[in-house]
Order: sequence, then C-alpha cells, then structure tokens
Amino acid sequence: MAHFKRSLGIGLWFMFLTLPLMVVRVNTISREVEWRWYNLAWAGLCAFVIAWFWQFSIERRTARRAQVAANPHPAVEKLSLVQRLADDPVLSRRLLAVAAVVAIIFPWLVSTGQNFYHVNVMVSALIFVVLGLGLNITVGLAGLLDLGYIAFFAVGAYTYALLSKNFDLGFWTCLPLGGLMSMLFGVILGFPILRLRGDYLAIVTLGFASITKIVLENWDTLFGGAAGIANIPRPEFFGMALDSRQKSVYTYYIVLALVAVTIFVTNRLKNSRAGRAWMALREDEIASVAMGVDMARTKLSAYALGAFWAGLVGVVFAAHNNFINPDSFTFMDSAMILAMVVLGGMGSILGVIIAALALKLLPEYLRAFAEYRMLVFGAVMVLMMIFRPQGLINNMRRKYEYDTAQGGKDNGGN
Amino acid sequence: MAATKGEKLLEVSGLSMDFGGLRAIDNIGFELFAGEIVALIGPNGAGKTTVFNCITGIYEPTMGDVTIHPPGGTCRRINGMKPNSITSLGMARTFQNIRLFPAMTVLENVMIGRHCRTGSTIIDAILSSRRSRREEKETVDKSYRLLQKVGLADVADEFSRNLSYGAQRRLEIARALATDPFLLLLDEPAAGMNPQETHELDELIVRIRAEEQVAILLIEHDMKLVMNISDRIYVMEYGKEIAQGTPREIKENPKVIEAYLGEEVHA
Amino acid sequence: MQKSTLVKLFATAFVAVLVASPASAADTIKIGVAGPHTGDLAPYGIPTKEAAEMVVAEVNAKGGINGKQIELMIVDDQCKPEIATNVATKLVSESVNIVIGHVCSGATKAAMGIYKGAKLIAISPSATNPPLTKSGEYPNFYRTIAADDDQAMLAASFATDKLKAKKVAIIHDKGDYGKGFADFSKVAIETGGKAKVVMYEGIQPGALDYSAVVQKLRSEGADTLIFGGYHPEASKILSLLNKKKIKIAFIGPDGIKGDGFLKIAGKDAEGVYATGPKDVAKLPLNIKAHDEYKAKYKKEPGTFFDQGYAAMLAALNAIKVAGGTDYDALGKALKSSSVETTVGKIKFDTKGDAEGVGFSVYQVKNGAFAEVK
Amino acid sequence: MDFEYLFELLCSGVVKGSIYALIALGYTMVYGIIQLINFAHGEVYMIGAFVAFIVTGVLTLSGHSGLTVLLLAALAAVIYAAAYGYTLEKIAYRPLRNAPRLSPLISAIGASIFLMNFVQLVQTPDFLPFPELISDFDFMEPISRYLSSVDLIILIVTTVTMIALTVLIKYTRTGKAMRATQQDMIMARLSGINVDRVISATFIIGSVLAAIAGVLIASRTGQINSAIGFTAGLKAFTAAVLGGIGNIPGAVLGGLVLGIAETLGAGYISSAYEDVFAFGLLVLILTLRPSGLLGKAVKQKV
Repeated sequence: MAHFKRSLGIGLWFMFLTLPLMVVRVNTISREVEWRWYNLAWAGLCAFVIAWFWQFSIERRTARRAQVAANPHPAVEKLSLVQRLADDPVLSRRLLAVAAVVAIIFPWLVSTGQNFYHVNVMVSALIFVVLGLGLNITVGLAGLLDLGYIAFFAVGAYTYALLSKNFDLGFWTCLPLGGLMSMLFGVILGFPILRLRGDYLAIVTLGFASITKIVLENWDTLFGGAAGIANIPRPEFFGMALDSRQKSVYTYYIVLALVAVTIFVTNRLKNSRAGRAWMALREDEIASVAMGVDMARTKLSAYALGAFWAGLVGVVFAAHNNFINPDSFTFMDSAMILAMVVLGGMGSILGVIIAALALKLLPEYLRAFAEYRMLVFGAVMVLMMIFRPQGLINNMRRKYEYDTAQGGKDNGGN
Repeated sequence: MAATKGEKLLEVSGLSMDFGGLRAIDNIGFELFAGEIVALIGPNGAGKTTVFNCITGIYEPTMGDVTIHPPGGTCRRINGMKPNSITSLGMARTFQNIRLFPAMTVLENVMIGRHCRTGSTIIDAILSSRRSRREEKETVDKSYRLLQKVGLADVADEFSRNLSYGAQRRLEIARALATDPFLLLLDEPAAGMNPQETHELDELIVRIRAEEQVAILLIEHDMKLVMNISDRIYVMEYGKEIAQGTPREIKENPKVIEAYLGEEVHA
Repeated sequence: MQKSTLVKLFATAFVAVLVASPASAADTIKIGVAGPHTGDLAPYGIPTKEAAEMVVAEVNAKGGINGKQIELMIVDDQCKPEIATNVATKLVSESVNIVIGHVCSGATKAAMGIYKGAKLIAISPSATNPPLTKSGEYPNFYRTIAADDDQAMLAASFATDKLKAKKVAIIHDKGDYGKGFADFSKVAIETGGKAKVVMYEGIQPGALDYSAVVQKLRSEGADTLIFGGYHPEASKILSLLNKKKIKIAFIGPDGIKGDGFLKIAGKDAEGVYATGPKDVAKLPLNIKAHDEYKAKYKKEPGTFFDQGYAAMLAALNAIKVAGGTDYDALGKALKSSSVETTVGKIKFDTKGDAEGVGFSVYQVKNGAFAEVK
Repeated sequence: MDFEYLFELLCSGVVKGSIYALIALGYTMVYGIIQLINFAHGEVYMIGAFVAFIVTGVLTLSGHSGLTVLLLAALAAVIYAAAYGYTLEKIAYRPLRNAPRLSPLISAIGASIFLMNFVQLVQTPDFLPFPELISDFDFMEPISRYLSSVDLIILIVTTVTMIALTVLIKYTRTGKAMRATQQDMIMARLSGINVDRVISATFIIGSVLAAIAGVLIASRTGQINSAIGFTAGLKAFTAAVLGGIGNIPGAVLGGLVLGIAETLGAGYISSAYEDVFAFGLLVLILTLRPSGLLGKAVKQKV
C-alpha cells in the first residue's frame, strides 16, 4: 500500500514535470498551440508503473547489499546465466569455438550474389567491437574516463587516407602506421593531462576531441575540411582486383582478425603486471602509488595502448568506407563507445563485445527503434549504473595457480 | 635486505607541514633503528598520519628533512620524492582508513605490492616472454606465502571487498610486505578490531619483525598493543612532539598523562 | 542449462537474423529513398521521404508504371558517411532499381562508390557539392538541385553588379555546404575584380555568440556580407547586426531561403537577400503537390520537398521511357527525356546536373521571400 | 592598434563570459558539495529555456503581452528547472552516492543524453524562434554598438546572482549547512545536518540559476533547440574548471577569462578556431595550476 501511494505520488509528480514539454507544442508558423493531453496520461501511467518497479528494485538492491555486508563470505554468490556460462571453462571454451566457427563462415552464410549488406553491417559492428575493447583498456581497466576516444579513431582514419592519397602507401603499410600515429598522439596529449583528477580528465579529453574535429574541419588544404576525403582505396589483396562484394568479405576477415588479436592482447594484459597496475590505479590511486606503482607511466601506457587500437581500426574504417569526413567523429560517437564499455561491464571482454554488437546491430535491424535509440541509451546508462554497475557480465578475475604445499613448508619466511 | 641490529634506518628532523596557513605538524624529529618497533601516539588530530604522509611522499613537507639509510645502500634525503619511488627504496605503509583494491582478489592485492620489484613490460606480457612467465610465477608464489603468513591463504581468490575488517587490515600488511621493505609503516593497524583480533595482530607484528627483518613504525590508539610491542614511543599533540621514551617512561610522563587526560594510558 | 539447448538457441537466433530480410519480389519496381530521417539533420531528409511516399501512393493508385507497382525502400543514413555506406549496400543487396538520395553531400559521396560498383543510379534532391557531377567520377549521379558553385557565382555577381559592393565580407559555418558556397563566392569575387574580399571567416555552428565576428565585420568596413551556412547561424548574426546597428547587405544561400529562416530571424530577416532555386511556387504541379501535402500533414512542406518530389517524378519518367530498369537505358532516358516536375520542366545534362533548374535572388519583404527581378 | 575595436571585443567578451559564469555557478556548486560533474546541468538550462518558450507561446497566442509574459515565463522556467534538477538528483545521482567515482559521472552523461533526446522527441529537433522578451531601453541607444539592453541585463543579473549566492552561502543556515557538507559529509550528518536536503537544495539553486540563464540567453540569441544545453554546458563547465571548481568567485572569473579569451581569439586570429582557444586555455591552465585559477589545492584525505 505504501508502495502504491508512493508510486501514485511519483506518477503525479511526473505528470507535473512533463506537463509543458509533452503536452504543449507551439507551432510558430501557423501560430497555433497544439495540446496533447493524451501524452500526460501516458507520462503519468508510465511513471507510476516504473516507480513501482523502481521501489522494488531499490529494495532488492539494498537487501542484497545488506546481505553481502552481513555475510562477507557467501558460499554461493547468485550468478546470472551468462555469468555462469562465462565462468565455466569447458562450456565457455566450446561456446567460443562455436562463435569462432560462426564468425568465420558468416560471410558465406549471409551473402549470396549481390547481397552483401549483412557483411557490411557486420564490418561496421566489428569495427566498434575493436573500439569498445580498446576503450575498455583505458576506461574499464585503468579507470581513465576518456570522453574523446573518437579522436584517436579519427587520427587512424586520416592517417590512412592521407598516406594513401599523397604517398600511395598501401593498406597493410598504413595499418600499423595508423596505430602508431594514434599512439604517438595519445602520448603527446596524455603527458600533460594524465596527472589531472578523473573528472578533469574527462572534460579535457572531451576538449581535445573537439579540437581535433575543428582542426580537421578547418585545415582543408591538408585534411579536406568538412568535404572530407573521398576515394580512399580499399585494402588490396595481393594485387588482385576484387569486386565490391569480395572487398566487403575481405574487409570482414581483416577486421575479424583484428578483433581476435585485440581479445588475445587484452586477455594477456589483464592478468599481467601492467594490467594489475592499471586496475589498482582504477581502484585506488593513492594506495597504488604507495605500493610502488608509477602513476604517470602506468596511466600513459593504458591511454596510449587504448589509442593504438583506435588508430588501427580507424585505418580499417577509412578503407571500408572509402570516404571520411569529420562528421563521423563527434562526441556522440565517443559516448556510444563509452556506453558499450559501461553496459558490457567495465573490464570485461565478453561483455564489451556483446554490448558493442548489440548497440550497433540492433538499430541497424530494428529501424523503428532508431528514433528512440539515443533516448534509450541515455536511460540505460543511468539504470545500469544504479542497478548493475558491473555491467552485463562481471569482469571475472583469474584464479592464479599456486602451490599451497610449497608455501606451507616455507612458512618459516624467506 | 637484512640490516644489522642497531643500524640507523630513518631520520626525520625539523619536519613541518602547513595546510593553507595552518600548521598541521611542527618541527617533528625522530629516528628509527634496525630491528625496532617504534610507536607514534597522540590524541586524534595530533598530526600522526600527516607525519606518515610526509615520510611516504603523499605530501611534500613544508620544511624539514626525511633521510633514509637503506641497509647496504646509500643514505638519501627523500622529501619531495614520488611515493612510488620511496616505496621502491624500501619503505611501505598501510592506511588508517583501509585502502585496498576492492574489485581485485586478495591475492592480486598482494601481487600489486610486487610491482616495483618486477619489470616485465607490456610487450613481455603480450608475447608471454620467459621473463614475464618467470616473474609471474615468482610474484604469485611470494604473494601466496605472504598470505599464509598473515593467515589469509584460504581466501586468496575472494574479492578483497568481501573480507572482514580485521582480515582487510592484515591484507594491507601483507600487501605492504610484498614490496620487500626494510621499514614498515602501520597506520592504526588495530582500529576496529576486537580484542581477540588485536591480540593476534600483536603476535603477527612481532613475528613479522623477526621473520621479514623489517623495522616497524606504528601509529596506534590501542595502548595495550603499543605498550606491549613497542621498543620506543614518540608522543604528539597538536602537531608537536611532546615526549619520547620507552613504554615505561611514557607511561609515567606527566605531559603525556595530561594530553591523554581521561584516557587509559595505564592499560 | 544444457549446452546443446544453448547452441540451438544461438543457432536459431542467428538464423532468425538472416531470414529477417524481406524476400524480394520481381514484379515490383523498387526505389530506394535514402537520407537522414532521425537525428538533428532529420528536417532535411524527411520532406524528401514524404514527397516520395506521396508520389508513389498516387502512381500506384493509378496502376503503377509499365504495369508494375512501385515499392519504396526507405533507409536512414543520418547524414553520416559510414552509415550511408551501410544503407547503400542494403539497397544494393535488396536490388533496388534506382535511388532517390542521398541528402547530405558527404553521405552521398560515401554511398556513390557503392552504387557505382553496383550500376545503380542515384538522384539526389539536395546534394549540391559541385564535384559530385563536375568531377566526372560519378557517372551514375544525378541531381534535381543546382550545384553550389552556380549559386555562389550568382550571389557574387549580384553583390558586385546589382548591389555595387566594394568590400565584401564572407562568413561560413565550416560545413561542407556553407564553406563550399563561401569558397566559390570568394573565388568569383576575386576573379571578377570589381570588389575586394576584406574578410573571410569560419564560425562554429551552435556557438553561443558571434559578437566577435560581427565586430570584425564592422572594423573591416565591409558593405556586403555573403554568408554560407544554414538559418540558425544566419539569424543569430542578423540579430547581432541589428542590435549593433550595423548596416550591411546580407546575402545567403538557399539554406536560409525557407520558412525556418523567416520564423527564426523574425523582423531581423527583413531586407535579407538569399539565392535559391528559381521560383517554382506558381507551377501548377508544385501548387498541387503542396496542397496535397498540406491536406495530409496539416503543415507546410519542409526543405527539399520540391526537389525530392521532382527527383521521384524524374526517376519514374525515366523508368517509363526506358521501359524497364536497365542501367544504361535509364541513364539515357534521364538525359534525353524532359519531364514536368515541381521544379519545372527538367532533363539532365551529360554530367548529371538538371537543365532547367537554376537560381534566382530573393529578398525578404514584409516577412516573405520575393524574387528580385 | 585599433583601440575601439579592442574595446568592442572586450565588451562582447565580458558579456559572453557572464553568460558562461551564470551557468558555471550551477556546476561549481554541485561539484563543491558532491564532487560530481553534473553533465546534465546544461540540459536543465535547455529545459528552462524550452519551458519559457512554451509559456510565452501560449500566453502570446492567447493575447497577452509585455512584462506579464516575461515574468510568468521566467517564473515557469525557474519552477520547472528546479523540479527537473531536484528529480534528476534523486533518480540519477542519489542512489550512487557511495558508488565508485566513475559511476555517477557516467550516470550524468546518460541523463544528459536522455534529456536532450527527450526534448527532441516530445518537442522538435528544429530550431525555434525565441521571442524577444526584453525590449530595448532607450537610454542604451548611444552605446548600443558596445552593449545591447539584454547584454546589460545579463551583466546585472550575473553580478547580483554572484553576490546573492556568496551572501547565501556565507550567512544563511542553508549556506552554513552547505559549507559543512562540502567540508565533510559524514561529520555534517553526524552533527545533525540533513545532508540529503542540503544536496537537494544545491541542485535546486543551481537549476534556478540555469533557468535564469536559459531565459536570458535565449532571448539574446533569439532561438533555441534541444542541443543548446550541451554546447553551453560544456563551455560553462570549462569555465568552472578554469576558475577552480567548487569556488563561486572562481566560476565567475573563469567565465570571464574564457569569454574574453574566446572573443579576442576570434577577433584577432580566427573565429573558426574559437573552441580551440577555449580548450587550449583550459589545458594550459590546468597544466600550470591543476586546481584552476582560484581553486585551492585540495589535499586528499589519506
């Protein structure tokens, strides 16, 4: 009953809140006011229902936290289905194998004749998977909130576009160059700003991204300005001429390989000396430096490595689209990549991949949803932080193997 | 890292720290010798933790000198150095308000302590080079042994946030020990512990001194613990040093009794 | 959870995605409509979509073209090049016969590469970037709007000849469209030699305030301002000019020639010149289309509605004349057969620009654009 | 050297800076208390402007005019902005008070994206003409080339607001509670301060300022759309950081410095690079003085 009353109150409050914006629309040309009262009913009803659920969820959350606090060694932590799957090594390995096989035969499954739309969409999605995994290093592992990640993507894309246009360098030469250029960019930018506090860092990276975009727009003699750079060559395949479909499929494999490499590298790093230092910095900067972690160097390495992947995949992006202009590198794109990392679960590789695929593929296949896409993103980002801050999939910590017996014998010290 | 007993390890002189015109600590000086357990006591707000922060490089002191004499190394003035460099020189600390890495496992927390004693790079990690594999193994083994020492080996794979208060304090000690220090700075290690846990901590500290051959500088409010294990005690009040001596001397010092008026010094 | 169930689940989901694409039927003519239908540039894309829908509804009701019904494939590119390539492949994959679009020049360039490979003709209602036709790189590209350089040339000659401008200031919004217009105007004025360009500046669209640039304008003593960009920025600058009592002739491109500009700039709009597609409001076809639109949507049609409508009519006419949807035949038909549209009677030249589409200069008088004779 | 030109630019810079400052005050207050960049603050500003637009539209079309419209529109904007600010804090930030630092920040970005798109969906993505609510004063005529009537009002409002805010924080009970909360939230709670209420009050005051700014700026530029909040918010936040976030005179100083730097940069170099000057200045100042111009170096408690 208390719930009902509160929900009712909240419903009414939201009817009040949304009253001017949702009900009234002033048409300044015809000089008419449109009254949409039905919207008010909707707003009230939705708020009521959501408030109801909200209260239950918050209560459940509080109860769960209390339980954890009361019993710090839960015998079995309740885990979601996906979580259990991700934890079970045998099962997850098999699933991985299935996923890999599906990924490899994917182009042959979906593209027949002229139809290579699905392949193309998948290439775009996989590009964002790599971006998500790259940002995952910076934000998810090292906890550096980078709101200007898209700038590194732009550096990679423009590096390829300019090198191929002006110096006739091929895709395979430019691929590492794009990555390195981005990394260099990251190091130069990172140097002055990485000692800033977390939230200052966010605003400064955002600023850098807008500077990058402005420079790309204004310096048209070099970067082509807002008109962009057209006719960027696609990746070459041992000098053979490929038609559009073959090129798409070829690009698909390139970016798939890139995804695999990124996963491999991130996985190795996560459980390495560097990876642990990143996470420690994310968790507690002061404790980390007090334990001997060099903050500047560690942060810079995470920032630069994240930038490296963005640059790498930027080259693929430019080659895949044949055309780039500054419009592809806006703040909203940065926010989108960030959303992937956040929704997937900071630091979790599988989670980021699923989130990236979902965020890129769903709007592509569910066109009706497109209008509400950004609205839903925003709401989901907030809800995720409140109810499931660990993301879709928990970042599982590796269990290290250690020799208990040896330790036992050696109890005397060293 | 072995130091001969009696060798001077740390020397602090004329140490002062201002916060926006407010002098938090004023002209503090003390020294510490190998094999000693020295306690720094005083009422809340006396500036004890600030002393720690100045020594470990979290703050840069306004005035004064902090000099360390690493066993077998050369003596160095360390104020103004970065905390991580100071840790590499052989001083490690714990925190009054526990600062673990909550989303990392207990073992990983300790492994972070090994960071400054290892050197494999990102490239090593990606290629899984011999060096990186060797260091990883050493790190895990050493960390696990330290966990056994502080009695946390059975929860090595738990997230550190799930540990009890007392266990978290012991984990902080293990993490600090992982940096191979010659001097360990413990900031209120017994805070929030029950008498039983405090008693165990008492034993642990003494054992660590013996087994790891570290000297210990300790901030603590639990007078029983302090009087039990300290070789010498410095007392601070309002940022100033008001007394020093053996536990017995301190107990009888009228200034200390006055500072602690009402508090149980004779425990 | 059994793993086999899971694998099945995965497989089913996967297959579901694959079969989700609608099967193509050969007995319809498929026309792709691509442009921004969501996002902040949607106002420039939706009118074309609506125009296409209206034309199709009418033609289908009359029995279609060559006895075939027309089916629209509407795709949203949000004016982003990378999305444009995706939707372009989608259209190619769905084997559409002709594309109306895209709307933004950048997205168009990105998509044209794909259409070119697939031998698909695209007719844009709004991509005014000159190289699209003039570079010759896109033989499959046509447009029902004139290119920016023609427009800029007109603006420049109007400034120097009619307004007798001596010191011209040029401001643009750094966008593809606005800067293109500004650049061509600058070249035209400089080569004309009758006036001097005393100032050439880009501004940040959406910025809070343009006082600095307006003051610079005054300190340079400019007598005419040529502005490349869209109406929000134009009206902000005009409002400042009025507030600061700066008398200067203002010439803008067709991006400001619309109700949006009149609405936002209000009384500041009075006296402003704008180049724009030749006045077509009196054409019977145009009147008819607008009336139908108003009856259906209860508002005035938006930007590029006329051009979108015209592109659709031109496409259908070509299909009818060519008697099918063969690439070469369509191209020939577009270039040879004139058709009555909402923008006048048009056919396309060898490069793909519409003949019979041109620009006039308009001036705001009493809150409405009137052609300057 | 053309001094008149310089003077004109300086005037514009000061006005622009005051605008930034007015919005920046909200950022700075919230940050001062809960150390959160309220990314959605710009959206509250935008909503304030929209509500004012709607109220004016309805009133004008039903035949009212003049000062009544201005006052009612401003009042509605203020009330609604306050309500949105309050609700925003309750939903998006309060449940995250003890979460890791990144969580509320991401939540704030999400809230910002949500509100921007919400307004775009229920109203329009188009630009809307904002009526000129403040008519020109005759006595401003001679200096109108430097300063318009709206500019003058913006300057006055910013000055008055800053003084009022300083007084509020220094001398009133709420202000004292705010300062206490800012110093140490736990201690404030222990000494009987209702911290939740203080935080709500901070959001409400900040939102009210944002709404005032929204109405003033919209009537100066004459147009609004759903994206104005993001752009203005970004700059205002930059101003707040520049001046030393959490510091009220700092926000005003930061706004002025930013406004003048942008205007001079645009006037003497190129307005195409205006944002580059702004963010470049931010990076430069943060590198030299990591806590901003007036910010005190905060020693983190260890």
